This record gives sequence, structure tokens and C-alpha cells, in this order.
Amino acid sequence: MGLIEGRMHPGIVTTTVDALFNWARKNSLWPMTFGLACCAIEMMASGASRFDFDRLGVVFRATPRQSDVMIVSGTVCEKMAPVLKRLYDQMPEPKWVISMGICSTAGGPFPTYSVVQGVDHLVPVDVAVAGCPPRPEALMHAVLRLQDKISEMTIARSSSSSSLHLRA
Amino acid sequence: MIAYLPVLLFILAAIAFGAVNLILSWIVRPARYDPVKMSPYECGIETLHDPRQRYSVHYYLIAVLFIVFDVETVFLFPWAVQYKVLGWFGFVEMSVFILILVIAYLYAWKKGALEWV
Amino acid sequence: MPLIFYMLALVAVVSALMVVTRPNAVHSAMWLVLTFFAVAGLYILQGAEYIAAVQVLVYAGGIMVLFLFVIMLVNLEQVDGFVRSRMRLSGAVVLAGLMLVSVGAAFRLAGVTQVVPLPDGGLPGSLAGPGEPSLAAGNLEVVGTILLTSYLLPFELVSVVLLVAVVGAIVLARREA
Amino acid sequence: MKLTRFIQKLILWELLVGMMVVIRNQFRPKVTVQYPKERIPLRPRFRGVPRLRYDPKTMEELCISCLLCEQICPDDCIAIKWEKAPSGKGRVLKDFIIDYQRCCLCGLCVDPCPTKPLTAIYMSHDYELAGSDRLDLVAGRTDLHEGRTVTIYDK
Amino acid sequence: MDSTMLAPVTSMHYLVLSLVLFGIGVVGVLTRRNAIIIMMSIELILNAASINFVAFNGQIIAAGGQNNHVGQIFALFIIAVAAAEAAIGLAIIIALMRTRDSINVDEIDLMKG
Amino acid sequence: METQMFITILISVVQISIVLSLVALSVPLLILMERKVIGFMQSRIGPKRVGPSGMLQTIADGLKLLLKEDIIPDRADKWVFRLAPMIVLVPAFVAFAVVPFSGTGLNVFGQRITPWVTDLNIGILFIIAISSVGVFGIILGGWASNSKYPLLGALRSAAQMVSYEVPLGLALVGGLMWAGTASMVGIVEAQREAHLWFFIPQVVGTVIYFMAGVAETNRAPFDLAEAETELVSGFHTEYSGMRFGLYFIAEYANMLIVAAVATTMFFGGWLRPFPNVSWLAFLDIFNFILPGQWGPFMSGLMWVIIKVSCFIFLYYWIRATFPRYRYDQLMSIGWKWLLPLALANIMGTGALLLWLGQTG
Amino acid sequence: MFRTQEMEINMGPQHPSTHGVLRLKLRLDGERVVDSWPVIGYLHRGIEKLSESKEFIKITPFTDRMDYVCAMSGNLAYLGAVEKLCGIKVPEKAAYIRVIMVELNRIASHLLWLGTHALDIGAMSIFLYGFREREMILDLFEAYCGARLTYNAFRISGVPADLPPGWKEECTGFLKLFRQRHREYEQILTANRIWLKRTKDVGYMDAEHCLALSVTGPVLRAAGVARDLRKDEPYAIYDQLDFDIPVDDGCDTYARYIVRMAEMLQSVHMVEQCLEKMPSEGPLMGMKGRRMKPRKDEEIYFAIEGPRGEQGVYLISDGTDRPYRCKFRNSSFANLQALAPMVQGGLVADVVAIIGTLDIVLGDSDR
Repeated sequence: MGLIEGRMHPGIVTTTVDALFNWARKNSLWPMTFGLACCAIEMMASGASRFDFDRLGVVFRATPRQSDVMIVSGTVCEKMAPVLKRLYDQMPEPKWVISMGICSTAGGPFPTYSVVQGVDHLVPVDVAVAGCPPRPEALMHAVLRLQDKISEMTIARSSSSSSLHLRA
Repeated sequence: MIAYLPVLLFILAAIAFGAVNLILSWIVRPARYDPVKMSPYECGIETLHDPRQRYSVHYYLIAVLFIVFDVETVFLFPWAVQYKVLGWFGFVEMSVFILILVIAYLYAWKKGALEWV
Repeated sequence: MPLIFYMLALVAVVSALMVVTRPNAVHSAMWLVLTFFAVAGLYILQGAEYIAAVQVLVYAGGIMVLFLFVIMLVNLEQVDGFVRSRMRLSGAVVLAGLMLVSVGAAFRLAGVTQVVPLPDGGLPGSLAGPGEPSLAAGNLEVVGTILLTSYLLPFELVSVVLLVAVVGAIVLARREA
Repeated sequence: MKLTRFIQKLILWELLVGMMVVIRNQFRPKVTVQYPKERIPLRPRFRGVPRLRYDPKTMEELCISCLLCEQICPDDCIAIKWEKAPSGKGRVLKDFIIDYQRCCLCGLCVDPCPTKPLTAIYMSHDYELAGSDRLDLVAGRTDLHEGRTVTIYDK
Repeated sequence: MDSTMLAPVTSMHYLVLSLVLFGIGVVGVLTRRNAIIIMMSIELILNAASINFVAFNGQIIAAGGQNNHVGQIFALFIIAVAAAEAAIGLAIIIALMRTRDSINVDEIDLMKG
Repeated sequence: METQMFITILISVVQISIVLSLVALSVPLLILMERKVIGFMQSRIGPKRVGPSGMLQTIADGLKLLLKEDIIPDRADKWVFRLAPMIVLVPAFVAFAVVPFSGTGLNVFGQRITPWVTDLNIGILFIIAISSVGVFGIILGGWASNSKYPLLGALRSAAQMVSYEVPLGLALVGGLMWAGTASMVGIVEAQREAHLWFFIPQVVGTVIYFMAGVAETNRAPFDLAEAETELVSGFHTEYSGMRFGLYFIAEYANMLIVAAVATTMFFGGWLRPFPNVSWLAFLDIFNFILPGQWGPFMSGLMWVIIKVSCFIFLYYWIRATFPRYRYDQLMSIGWKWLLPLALANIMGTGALLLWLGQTG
Repeated sequence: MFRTQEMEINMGPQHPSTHGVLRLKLRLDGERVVDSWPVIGYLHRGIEKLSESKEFIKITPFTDRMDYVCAMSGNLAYLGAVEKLCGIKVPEKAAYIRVIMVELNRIASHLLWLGTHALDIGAMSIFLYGFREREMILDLFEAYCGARLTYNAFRISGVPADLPPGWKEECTGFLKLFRQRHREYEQILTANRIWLKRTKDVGYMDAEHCLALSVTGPVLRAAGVARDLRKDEPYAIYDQLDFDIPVDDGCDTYARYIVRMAEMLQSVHMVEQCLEKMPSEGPLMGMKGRRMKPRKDEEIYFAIEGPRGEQGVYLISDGTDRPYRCKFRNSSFANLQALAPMVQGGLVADVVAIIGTLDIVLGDSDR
């Protein structure tokens, strides 16, 4: 546990501090470059000139150590599952997961022996996006949703419903 | 050497800058221990071998050449500053100095110390 | 200014002690860098700015990089604990102590008792505003001139020594095993 | 000729040409569409998630529960509940569920839809599909007619 | 603050410091088995010598030899030679490592073969 | 005496705080500008949504890094791991101690405040010496992580930095021969007296210096140490949170230092173009706008900022355009091209000075 | 020579330049690659098995998701196989539309290759320029079939819809612009000394080895073999088009770059011809109804020239409306076999360049 996190009663101080912290957190979401399948191409397109993720402060980082959000973009296969879990574990707190596309959300069109039927079996998903693949705008929309979710984080003691971890 | 006092202060200030940042971060950041999180990263695969192994001797040779030329650079600085005073004399003596080192350089080149791998 | 001297001396001695006591060679190397910095500071205190810069540039920035490379190159599990035997350690300490005493005695005998305060030791006397070179000619220029005129031969010989170093290093390191 | 080559190589000519291309792009209009504020106009044929529609004139259910879409769906994401119409002829739609968690937006379901001139099922232009839970992505009959409720950002 | 702390620094101070560093270096050379750390101790000893040279040079200047920087020149040469020494010494360590697979000076006993 | 001493120290402290905060604040600005400029070059607009047209983007990034968990891997050498970013950061900052930001100082409360923290007799040498320590932070950071990619990155990076330090130093020697002093202020003064920027006789030196500088700061096309596509993030792969932030800050501070030294050494520091052509005096616009001592001070500052910005822009431009060299190619450029060229430049400069009869 | 310990390092599955989830185990001696083992299967989705339980028409969306970078070619290869199996004739207009789409998709795919390949080597802007132009193609696709990446644009026996109004003009405009932009890419890269240094003599593989490993597509053509199914075994309407097969005998990464760059121009040329020659009227589907009646125990193989090489589909029918066996011969899997011999003896940085030059799509090779 951090030094101040969860040690204070909710109040004017925590609200102000939360506002500042959450502003920073939500405006600087660095996803990991972690492309799995088709959606990865749309994820790349989101970073490209037409959609320009950089506008939202989203910069792709190559290592999990420096990323805040994991965009699971594509089919998660059984063989990939432990890798994905490990990468998620290696990200520093606070961290979030966007499940991009139906493959990662629910296995999508592949109800087969080799596909994990939803990445939420492995890691806690914060925002799930449908679409196969979702348009880059849809991914941006998901990021905006995630930003909304981050705005509700708090350092106060009473863990509000959207503190760091909801579901394991 | 009063001119160096600000340098000392500057060093202290720079250390303070870094330290303040780290301490601030220490206060506000969360920390959750997790053995997997603390394991080394290798593209999501569990590492099997100890990474601290022996590395190519090339790094050493490059460093040797660096030291030699570092010393040369260091000797060139007072020479360069005084060059306008030294004139022809300085030119000749530094030519000899550089020439001898160029021999070392050519030797290293010939022996392939500059070829990478 | 004496205060700064004592500070630097303390840093030098402590970090030197760390150099010889750390089991991990990389840690030793780091402490050695600190020693070099402290010694460079001492040089500056005496007005030897050029030597101080050379100390940092060559020793700290050059030789220690070489050391680090070799440590990584050789990469042994920490080969030793500190001492092989208490006797050996005490022997070494006694020897060093004896040496210290004897050199001190030598100073006495040689009559180096008339120690003069060093030029920049007493700071307020030589106070100069920032921006104004505190030495009339500048240490770099003076040393450079002497080096390139009076000490011409050793200067050229340095390049020969360096040449030999390169040749030797390549021959030793690249020989087929 | 050889000399020109040499000089070009010496002054890093081809690198400069490349740098000029880049700087030229600096002054071109930007292609970025600032998403939440501006939106790329979608093409008429764009395939968002499938939805149902009413008859625009009578506002009645168009779907006749023929199950053709359910059959052709490669992901089996359509589920239709129906019962015999009280009149005995035809079927009455009870519920229509499309699981957006599975739908791969292929548009195959629209092809066989027999209602004319408008197909009962159609590929909508909805693309903002994020949900905080994967179960948010299951669309029932109301959702299919009126569209899922999603937060729309516009600034 | 102790009044001796404010007494002007004389070359004696430097000599004592240099002696201490020298002693530490000697202890290092004698007690360590890791050849690399022994090399580092040798660097310490060389540094101690340089301090001496510069300190004596300071004494010369204080005695009125304004432009006599012979001590600093010596320190300069010591550094240059130290660079060469480090290069060769470490090359020897590498060579030893290659032939003996060890840099423990106790195990490297060439005369005994 | 004591009060004089106290005032001197006080002035230094003020100068240091100003310079340090200037540098610390310009780093977020540099990062923002990099994203903006490179964005524009790539037909996009870069950060736009945080604060007025994205101005606060890097502030948010910094604050976020502050709020991130700091991971120290179990197998890492904990203290070295903690220390390494500081070793990179401190030299990067301290080098600014000798950078002159303008030509004329200010008189405040009867005290002369110079626009540089200190002017050392060995100025350039000081910068090189101090920067040469930065390599430890990288090599130790990679080593302490005890992970393969950082270790590879650190070794690469350390070898690269030491290799390019030589041409970097040698390229400056040519300029020093023209200047006849190693003091940063003295070099600019020498350019004023010589009526020319040393860029003109030292074109080769400038190019070598800039190339070596790019390599020293690990920037494209020599950014092999953190070559994302090869070594993930190079030596700082295992670093997270503020420690990574410190590496980041140090990188940009180093860029600034390289640009500032180039400005001082080759582009006349605070001097306007053609400092001897009197009708160009109008270029020092602040001389006419601001009264008294502020005029020349601001003009000088303006020129320094403009020149440094041009260099930084060049950094970005090159980064946006070029592919990355391979490791062996990088080393061979450094050793087989830049080094001989720098030596030849020195000898050529020597010969030129003799021919011009500029020697005593 | 002082022997360095060889280090085993994992590149991928999460690595910025392994183009998806390829895992490459490398054994390094310093920076040199001593040995390498590509590990695939991180994206194995069981498409072939899944196909056996689906009707022919339902398999088309899966072909989109195998080689997702050129889904049109995937569609065409599969539908061509089905049509061959059932003996269905595709109307001429539909064939033209298919060729236009496939060739545009080839440009889009090559643009993605160019972007990612250049990004791997470190050229940053070209990646974004490539994507910028690719977006225009995606717009054309979206206007035609409504999707940006996984098109499902064709149906068995034809295409579901005619080109929308204004599409031809938009396409012509794009092609004109693209020729100009193509020149810009060349200005940035083709003569660039860094690019040359990074690509020349990197990933060398001559024709003999390529053929032995059944490598196809631009990689093979860059080894001097003018093998192109569009010329050798024309399908659709390729025999009516006038185009060249770009060939280079450099056998290295640079030659592949040259070949692909030239192919983009050829595709532009082809699309222009198609737009001109395409009949304005005519049926779009060659078959009424939806029931498939393939002959029993029929085995067919049909291949087209995809952007990455031979893209083949092997179908066995048991007379029902589902395939008995559906096997995809995908170019990425075959080309991936060339990876290990190519990186042998190269440097780590070359590995990245070689993965880029092979232009593999993991969905394609793992299926």
C-alpha cells in the first residue's frame, strides 16, 4: 500500500487531491504495444494520423513497466493466456484493461478449443468494446469511457466502488 | 576557487531535485507487492537463464580505445587553448602526438577491434 | 573552505574504505567513482582545475567504464568475501599502519614541518566574484604551456605509452584461447 | 556525372531530400479528425452493429420471425423467440436478442432478410460500443430498435 | 564548531589524507582476492600519490613559485599512465579469466603451474 | 568579508534556482513540442485535449509518472537500481552551471548578477567531464535490472556513448583553437572579437559535433540504446514510475546541453548574426523595447533561446525522418568516420590558423 | 577470441516489432544471432476445424480474419475455391469488382508492410504516411462494403452490390494522389544511405532456398523468380489486364522493398485499367438462391496471388453444404520458414528488419 492511499477520510482534501491525481492519470494513459490480431491493426490505425491517439495523451509504450493500460486487441488463445496474464501482472499500479473487440471480450466468432472465451477470465476488464474490429473511434470512445471511470478513483479510505480493483 | 562553489551548490541542488521528485513519488504512489510483478520482464515469457552472463570482449576493446582517445582529447584541450601562442612549435609537437596515436588506431583497426562482431 | 576540505576528505576516505570492503565488484566500482569525485574536488580546492577535470573525465568517465565492462565481461559470482583470514587482514592493517607511521616519521626527519597554508585554502583572502577567473592566467593555460614546452618529451612519451596500451590490450584480449 | 554523385553523397543530398519531404508534410493540411468533437462522416453502406427497425410508415414490427438471419449468422449471435400468431398465419416476434459480444459485423444476416423493400434487420451506423461490462453488450429487442444507450462524448 | 576545523588547510592535511588513502589501497590489495578489486585498490594508491603531487605543488605556489605547476604535470602523467595501466591490467585479467576461468588471485599461481 | 561571502552564495543560490527551474520547466515543454512538431510533420496534430490545446499534456504525464507504482524487480540490485537514474540526472543538470544564457548581466540591489551560474576557466572541459559520468547511470541501470533486454541495451548504450564521446570532444578542439580559451563566456567573446561565428571555419567540426551529440543523447537515428523495435525500451525497460521519469528528464536535459554547447561554441552564443555588421543591430529588438540593462540581457537571452530551439528542432526533424542505424554501423561511423575526420579537422584547423598568421 | 557465453533471449510474443504474437527464441553471441527458433501458435484460433462445422457461406467471415491485412484476397481465394468446387461461373462485372478490391487491398497491405517495416527500422514518419494513404483505401472499402478491415465483401458466385455512385471518381482521385505519394516514400527511403545500410545484404535468401522452403510472393520475386499466379495461372480477369511482374535479383531485404514498391504501382495501373474496362451493366451474382450443391468427394485446390504470396484453399466436399475438410495454404506460414535461415548470423537489429521484410501476419500463419 502506498503511504497516503486509503489512509484518509473522505473530505475536502481528498476530493481536491483526487481531482488532481485523476486528472493526471486519465490524461496520460499509456497503453502497452500489445497487438494480438486483427484489432491490433485498427489499434495501429488509431495511433496513426487520421485518428491520432496522441491527442488524448495516449502514447504507446513498449514495456509493461511504463504502461498504464493494456489494450487487449484481438483473440486471446490458450497459449497466449499465461503470457497476457504475466504482462498484466508486470504492469505497475494503477493499471487498467480495455478489451478491444469481440474476440478478447468473449471469444468472438471463435468458440473453439484454443480460444479463451473472454479475457475477463484472466484479467479484470474495465471497458469492453464490441465490434470486429471496432472502428478506431470506438477504441477512442472506450478510452474516454475509461477516463470517466478513472475520474471516480479516490485516495480516501472508504473504497468507492471504482477504486483500483473491482473484479479479480 | 570560489568559481566552483556554485558548481558544488548546483550539484546539491540537482540531487535535491531528483530526491524531492522521488520522495514525492514515494508518498503518493501505490505499492502492491506481487512476485510475478517483480520478476524480470522478457516479452511475457518467464526467464530461464540468468542474464548476467559474459559479454563480448569487444565492449572491452572499445573501452580501451575510448580511454586512449579520451586521454588524447584531454591533452589536446590545453594545447588547443594555447595553440595561438605555441604556433608552429605546437603544430609539430601535436602532429607527432596525434601521429603516434593514429598508429595505435590503425593497429586496432587492422586487428579488427573496430569491427563489431 | 577548511570545512569543504574536511567534507571531501571524509567522503574520499569513507568511499575508499567502501571500495575495499564491498563484496560486489560493481558496488566497489561505484564507490571508487565517488572517491575520484572527492579527489577531484580536492584538486579544485588547490586550484588545480585542469587536473580535476582530467580526473573526472579520464578516471571517472573512462577508466571506471572500462572496469565496469570488464566486471560484466568476466561476470563471476562474487568471488570473495572480504578477508581470507583474520590474520591476513590484521597483517594488512598493521602493515598499512606501520607505513603510515614511517612516512610520518620520514616527514619529521626531512623537516617538512614548516607547512604553509595553501593558496586557496584560506578562502576569503582570494575572494573573487563569480565570472572572474580567479587565477590570473587560468590553470588550463598555464598547465598547458608548461606541459607543451618544459615537459615536451614526457608528453610525447604519453602517446607512446598509450600506443603500447592499445597494442597490449588487443594482443592480450584477442589471443585465441 | 560521377562528380555530381560524389558531391551529392558528400553533402548528404538524399538525406536532405527525405527531410524536405517531411517538412513539406508539415505544411500540408492535417488529416486528423478530432474524434469526440468531429466525426468522420460514415459511408451509407457502413456496417455497424446490426439492429432492427420498425416499418417507417406504420411503426410496426417489420421482423416476421422467419429465422433466416439466425440460421445464416456464422457466429450464432442471434436468438429469436417467437410464437404462432393468434390468427394462425405467420409468427409473432416475442424477443430478439443479438449478442454483440459475438457479432462479427459481417452483414450476412441482412442478405436473406425477406421483408421488402426495407429489411427488418439492418447494419446500423452505431460504432460506439464500449461497455463497462461484457454483459452490457447483449442487446435485447428494445436495444435493437432504439439503439443501446451509450455515453456520447462530444467535446 | 571545533576551532581546528577552521584552521587553514595546509599541505600536511593533504599528505595525511593521501597516506590514509594509500593505506586503504594497500589493505585492499593485500586482503582482496578478486583481481578486479585489487586493480581498483591500485587505482586508489595512484590517486593517493596524485594528491601528494598536487599538494606539494600547492606548497610551491604558496612559497612564491606562481607558475610552477610541476606537481600538477606529474599528476596528469599519473592519470595518463593509470589509464594505460588499467587497460593492460584488465587485459591481463581477461587473459587470466580465459586461461584459468578464474580471477581469484589465490588460484592464479602461475609459478606453480 | 563574511557578508560579502554570504551575498555571493545567495546570488549563486538565486541563479541556480532560476537555471534549474528553467531547465526543469523546459523539459516538459521540449517533450510537448516534440510531440507537436513531429505530429505536424506526420499530418496529425499531437496532444490537443489536455489543457488549452494540449499545453498541459506533459504536466499530466509527469504527474502520472509520479503517481505510478515504482517497481524494483526482486532480482535487481536494489540500491544500484534506485541510484542509477540519479546518476544520469545530476550530470545532465550540473552541466548547465557553465552555460551562458545571455551576454550582459543585471545589476540588482547593487549586486551584479551574471546570466550564467559560474564561468569556469575550463568551461567546455567541465561539461564534457561531467557528462562523461552520465554513462554510469545507463550502464548501472541496465545492469542492476538483471534482465536481458536492459542489460543488452545498457551495454550497447554505454559502448555507444563512450565511442561518441571521443569525436564529440575532438570536434570541440577545433573551435577551441580558434577561441583560445575554454571558458564558455570567453568563447563567445572570442567570436565577437573574431567577427565571426566559429561555425564558418568549423563546418566540419560542427557537423561532427552535432552527429556525436545526437549519438551521445541516444536520439534517432542513433537511438539504439532504447530502440523500441529491437530491445523493447533498452536500458530502462524495467524502470517504471518516477525513476523512468528521471531518465526521461535527463535525456531531454542532455539534448539541451548539446544544443547549448553547440550554440556557444559554434553559433556565437548570445551574439546576433553577423555581430560586426552594425546595420543589423535592429535584430537585437529588445535593446529598443526594454530600458537599460534589461535590453541587452533579453536580446542575448532571445538569441540563445532561438539558436537552441533551432538545434532542438533539427533533433526532432531528424528523428521524424530517418531510419535507425544498426549497432555495428553506428560504431563504425563513430570510429571509422567521425574520429579520423575530427582529427583531420584539428590538423586542418591548425594549418589554417598558421596560414592565416593567427598564431603568435 | 574470448568466448562469450551465448545468451538465450525471447523476442515476443509481446514485442513491438514481432508483428503480432510471433515469439522468436534467439541465441545470441553478443549481438550476433547464432540460432533462432520461431515459436508460433499464439494466435491459433482453430479456424480450419471450425470451418468444417459451417456452411460454405458462413466461412467467408473467417477468411477475413486469417490474413486480416488483406482480407479481400482471403475472401477471393476462398470463394474462388468454393466456386471451383461447385462449378459456378462468376459474372464479368463481379470479377472486375473483385479484382479492383483485391488490388486496392494489395496496395493497402503493402502500405502497412512499408509502414511497419520502416518503423521497425526506425523511420517513423513513413509509417504514418503509409497509414494516412491506407486510410483513403479503407474509406473506399467502407464506401463499397461497409467495413474497414474485415470486409466480407464478396459472396459465392459474385459480389453483393455494385460500386456505389461516385466511387469510381473517388478511386481515380485516390490513385492519382497515390502515385504522387508513392514518389515521396521513395524520396525518403530508396536512396537513403541509412535505409540502404540497414536493408542491403540483410536477410539474404536466393531463389533455390526460397523454392526449397516454398516461399512465395514478393520474397520469391525479389530472389529473381518471376512467379506470380496472376500471370502464371490467371484467375478472375487478370488475363485481360496489362501488367508487369516486378522482379529483382538482389535476394535481400532491399530487393524485397524494391519489388513491393513496384508492385504497388502495378496495382495502381491494374485498378485504373479495371475501372476503365469494367462493364457498366451486367449481373453481379452468378447463382440464384443460397443452396450449395457441390459434387461428392470432390477435392480441389485453388490459389491466388495474395500480397504475401500464394494464398491457396484446399477443399474436400462430402456433398453436403459444409466442407468435409477446409485447409488454407497461407503464405505467411510458408514465408515464416525462411525466417530462421535468414536471421542466422545476422545481428539483433537485422532480425527486426527481416521480420518486417517477410511481412508475416500471424493470424495467417497460425489460423
